[in-house]
Amino acid sequence: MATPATRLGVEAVRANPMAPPKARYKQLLHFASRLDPLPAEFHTPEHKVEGCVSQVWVAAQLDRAANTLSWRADSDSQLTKGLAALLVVGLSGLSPQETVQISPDFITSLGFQQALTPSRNNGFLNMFRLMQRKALDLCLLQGGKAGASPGHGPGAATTGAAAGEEAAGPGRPRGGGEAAPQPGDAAAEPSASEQQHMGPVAASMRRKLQDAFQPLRLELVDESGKHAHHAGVRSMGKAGQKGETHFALSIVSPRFQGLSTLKRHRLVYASLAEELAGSVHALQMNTQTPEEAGVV
Amino acid sequence: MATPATRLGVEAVRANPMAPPKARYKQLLHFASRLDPLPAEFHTPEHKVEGCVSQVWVAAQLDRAANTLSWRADSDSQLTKGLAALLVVGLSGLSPQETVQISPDFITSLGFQQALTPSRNNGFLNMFRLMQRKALDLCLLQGGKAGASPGHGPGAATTGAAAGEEAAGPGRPRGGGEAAPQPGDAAAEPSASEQQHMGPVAASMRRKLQDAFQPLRLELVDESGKHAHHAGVRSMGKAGQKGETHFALSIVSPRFQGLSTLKRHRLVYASLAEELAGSVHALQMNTQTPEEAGVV
Amino acid sequence: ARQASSAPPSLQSQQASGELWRRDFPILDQSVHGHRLVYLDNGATSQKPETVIRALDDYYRSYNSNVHRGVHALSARATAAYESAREKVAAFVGAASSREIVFTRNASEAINLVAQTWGTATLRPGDEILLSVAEHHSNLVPWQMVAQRTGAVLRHVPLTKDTEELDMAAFHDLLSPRTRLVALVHVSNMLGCIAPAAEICEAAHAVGARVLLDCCQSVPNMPVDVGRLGADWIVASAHKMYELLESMPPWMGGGEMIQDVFLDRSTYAAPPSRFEAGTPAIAEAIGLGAACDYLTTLGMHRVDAYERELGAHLHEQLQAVPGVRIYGPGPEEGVGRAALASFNVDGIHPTDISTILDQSGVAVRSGHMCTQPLHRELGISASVRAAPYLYNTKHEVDVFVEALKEAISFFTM
Amino acid sequence: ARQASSAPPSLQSQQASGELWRRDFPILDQSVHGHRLVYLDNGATSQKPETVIRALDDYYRSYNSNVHRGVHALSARATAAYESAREKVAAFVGAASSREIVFTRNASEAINLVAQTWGTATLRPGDEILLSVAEHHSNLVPWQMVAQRTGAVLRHVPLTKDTEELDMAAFHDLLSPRTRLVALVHVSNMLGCIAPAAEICEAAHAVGARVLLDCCQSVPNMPVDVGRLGADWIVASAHKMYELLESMPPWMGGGEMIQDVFLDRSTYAAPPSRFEAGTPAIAEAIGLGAACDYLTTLGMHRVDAYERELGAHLHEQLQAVPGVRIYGPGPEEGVGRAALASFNVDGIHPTDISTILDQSGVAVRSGHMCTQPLHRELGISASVRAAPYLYNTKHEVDVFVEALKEAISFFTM
Repeated sequence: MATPATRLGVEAVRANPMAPPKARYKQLLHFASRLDPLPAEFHTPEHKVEGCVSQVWVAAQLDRAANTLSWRADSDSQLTKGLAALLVVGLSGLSPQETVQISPDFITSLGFQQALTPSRNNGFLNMFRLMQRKALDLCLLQGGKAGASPGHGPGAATTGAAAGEEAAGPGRPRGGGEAAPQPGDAAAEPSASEQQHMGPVAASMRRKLQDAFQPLRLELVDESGKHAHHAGVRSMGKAGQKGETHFALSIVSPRFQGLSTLKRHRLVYASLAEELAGSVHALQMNTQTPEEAGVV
Repeated sequence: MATPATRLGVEAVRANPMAPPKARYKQLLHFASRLDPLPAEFHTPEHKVEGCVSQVWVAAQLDRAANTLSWRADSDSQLTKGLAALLVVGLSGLSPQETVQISPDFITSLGFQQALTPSRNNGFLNMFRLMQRKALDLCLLQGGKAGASPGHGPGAATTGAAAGEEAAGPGRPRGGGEAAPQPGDAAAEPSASEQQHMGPVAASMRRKLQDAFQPLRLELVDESGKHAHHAGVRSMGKAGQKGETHFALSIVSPRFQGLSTLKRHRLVYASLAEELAGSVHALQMNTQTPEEAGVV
Repeated sequence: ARQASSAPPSLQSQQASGELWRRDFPILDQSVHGHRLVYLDNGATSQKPETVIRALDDYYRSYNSNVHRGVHALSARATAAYESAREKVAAFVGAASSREIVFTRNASEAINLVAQTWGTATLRPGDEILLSVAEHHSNLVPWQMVAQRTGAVLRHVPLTKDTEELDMAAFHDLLSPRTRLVALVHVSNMLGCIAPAAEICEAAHAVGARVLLDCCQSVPNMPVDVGRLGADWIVASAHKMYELLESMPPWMGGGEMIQDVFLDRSTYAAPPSRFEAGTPAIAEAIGLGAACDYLTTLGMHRVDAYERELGAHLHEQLQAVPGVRIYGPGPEEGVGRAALASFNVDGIHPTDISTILDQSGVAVRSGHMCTQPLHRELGISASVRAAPYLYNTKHEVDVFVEALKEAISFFTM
Repeated sequence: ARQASSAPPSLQSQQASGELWRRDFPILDQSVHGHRLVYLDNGATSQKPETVIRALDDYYRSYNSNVHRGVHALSARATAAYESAREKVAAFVGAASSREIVFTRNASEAINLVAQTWGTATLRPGDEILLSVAEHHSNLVPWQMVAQRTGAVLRHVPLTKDTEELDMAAFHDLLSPRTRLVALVHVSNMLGCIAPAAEICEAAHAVGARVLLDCCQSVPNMPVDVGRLGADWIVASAHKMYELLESMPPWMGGGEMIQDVFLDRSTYAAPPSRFEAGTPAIAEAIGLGAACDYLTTLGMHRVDAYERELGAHLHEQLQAVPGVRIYGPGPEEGVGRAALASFNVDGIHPTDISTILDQSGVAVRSGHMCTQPLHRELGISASVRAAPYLYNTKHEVDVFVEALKEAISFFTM
């Protein structure tokens, strides 16, 4: 697989790190001008990159036959649009699986960061993160029987992909100005059961779930104590003396919207793949959307 | 009348401003050693000076025949006791009326301030303020028929004054360790009627009432509008175009404890003497102790 | 330009003022991206003169110590300097007493303090809080929180369609006996418009409402006299009125704000200590005192006159650039405007403008300037703001305008 | 004295450390009342090394600007320095991420933040908060306020009668499933005793309680690792753990803490921004970062070892003075003690002692050190505290003890 850095080689070479910043900005304008337009229907919260100094939208289309993603993006800032163009060029043509495995470090290899202020760099990173999250969604859905296609996005036919599936997070509210619930809208109060001290495995799981689902409520209870009679488990290498083996998870996230329970569980399993391959051998799950949990 | 500065002349001369601070401290120890003892019964909240780095108590006794006050004081700090001794020597022998008229500026004339830290200086000033407040109480009670004497203080007989009346605020709880309610214990919420904009006279009245009574609640409503038909009043010099002539006052203060309504009103009138001599020609009053108002 | 009220220097000497004054600001003497720095982001943070920097340095080198509580020499010196700063600030804003001055961390905290003490204790369901669409987030969010908690209702004064100032006719319409608080920005950090403070305070007090004025953009730029404004609280990094403070319950617990602490209860000290929990920002207070000294020496009337001159020049030059749209009233409209100018250029994102201006050494602000609702009101998502201060010159304004023209051609060429 | 765990220098070289280190602190090179300053009031405020003073000065002279929001060069530099300070602080206390660090105005504000957000949202009537009689007012008053509001109940761990440390037997007795929070001082600012943090956290978590540790006197003096302590929040000028921060509602409104603001409602940013309303203390954060650098270069294990050596010397010399009573455990008792020593002298008021010590150039603290309940517990109204820091020397301790003897004869002669 060609790394994004290689793919972006052409651009990166042109983006000579010795060039004065103003010349780099001129390049960004050039990239922006070559970017395929993203129709206005895609200027919706589900495609919007948070935490940018300007407005940025990104959308993916999956070519099922080739298992490759093609990206489009837009911004009301020309310079930001140039940055988005770099990512679009660099990431289009990769499979969802390849996309999620790229380390954000590659952004530094583009050599643009020195010319950017902290806020623009941050926006650049946020664009990349949203693209990865969209790829992850597709990735996980592919993992199982994808079931009924959740329907084509408004622009699905326009890019000519064989079997286009608009990949901006299955089942999220489409179009319109309706704002998706933002993380931080409601803050979950830790429940009594969750107040227990966490072991390192639980802490790691919590962090990953937090990052992947930006949940409005997240309760993760280590129930290994209840299963302490599994003597074999206790001595099992990684689980170690902490014996973090059994967990109960209750999570509320807008990312579950429109997904079946099976798909939701698959998303959770995927995000905790490392722990489930390691010490954790039982995870009881309760997954809800904010509406189902009555928190919006 | 001999000014306190003159009275303290002997001490002030000895407190040579050119002497190094340590020599001044030695003088304070000397003053402290000459101070008449204040019996432990007087070590109560009513005699205690607030805002000192150490504990200080002051008590007054009134010689009715001569109309002079004699003071006693004590402190658990020797240096503070020396400062208290300066005030005791300086203020004993003055009438209550003379005492209340002394400006705090005289403290600077004692030449001790350079040797003192801000906190000690502040404590010094607070001692003086408490002494003036005690003198004011006596002063105001003298002004009217003092009625039944509120009883002799525990140490009244010991100093040999002709008709000793312990002057630490009439009717305040005596002895014991019972703490008097502190200003700031409860904070009064400004009422709707009091929320109106205040004129300069009202502001000045408020400030004086605040200082004199440290009230837990203070509502001062300018009702001059209701009396606007008093055309004569409106044009009366001092009242000016603001026409601040009629006020309604509701005040809750621990300083009213044990006082008849008449005495309370006299205290208020005394503190607002200037305004009542000027533009204000009607003051309706409601005076309560915290217990009566149900706020403790 | 409006003349200063007391012995205004001639325009010539005013023009010289900026050149003279800027020498007191060491930070200005630097290059950015190969160009001499033109700092026009004073609405966000202004620079510190040499005397203020030295006051801070001197504090840490000579008498750094905790205040109020110590009895040793260093502590005495720090306490005296800290409290003398309070006196200086009181004199600077014309407060009746230094006890009216509370040092908070920033203006946001000051407004939160009023909202969470006076607001929570006073407001009842149905009571109205009158704000405007031009408020800084710091003067919106605290009231949203307190409204949610108490059931009070928020009302917002709109802008006039033509001059984009506070619509005073609408203000008077919205004001009613239900209004318990009017909280408005004195000088808008985006529009530059100046609110008629006296008219607002008089009308509000007539219906029994309290007035809080957000003076962050006025206190450093023009003479502000708390007594003449007539507001109940003013907020400008840290200033509020005293009378009301007495009746406000404490907010944060700890440190200097207590009188007596028992294991289960405490009694509280009188203001301003009641509202200054913990070790305060001593060096910063002392620096603020030095800043007041500096401005007082220059004379706020001279500063105001010079800034108006500079602001008029900025407005005039900026308006002449094709495609530029400046928000807020013109310098000759209504009460006039502060020296700052927020604007947009047709078809170019404000952040792109500020990025390219930075390449020419010109520092301006772009974004929503913490006034998202105002930007929504104006139908835009962001803008550019050039905010000169006393140390900027007409020449720098010209440099900025030239750089702006270059930036525009950079994007449109 | 306990040895540092990693490559401890010999006692000789440790002794030299103070002499060497003190050269980095310009303020120490001065005379007070004709005597060379001996600054022993470090429990209140410690002095700043040259590098920290220069970092502040450099900030104001070179890149003073508002953080996060600007796109120009100065703002970028200020933002980078501000956030890098957060990184440095995170590394210094062993936090898992810089997002766990919230900069507050002071430790009082930090505890108030936890009390008024987590406390108000979580505590129910009958829930118990476990404090100790040795807490600083800042760790008492906020909980009193929140208990009053929520109906939670305060409990207090007493001291052992003999060694005057936290009575751990009583701690375990008081802990119950009703306990929702344990908030204790890590190193007492008056007794110098060190709380067994790991034991406390383990026991508290076992009953489902959260733990807040007041580390104001430990973080600057000994290696503190948040992960190893196991507390949910630590407070030390400004440090807390991140996970919980996510679930805490916002506190003060305004500035950087928002995500989107509408006229009637707002959404809030993620921590730490959520809790940093308004323009932060940028220079101070940068200075704190420089301080972390400085201490890291010295090595906290060396600092700790040197301070223990110094503290033992202080305790020994002080104990030998007739009529002196030192509070708290001895250096060899229990977990040991911090370098500070609070004491009283028979028949002389602590403030009188400190006043006369000041005349000899020795700066100590006297009063109740914001621990009135603890003083009541010990049956005293005030005490004197000598708190040496890394730049003090054994010689200075001797100067102090000599000056104390002179002060005693001043009053008793």
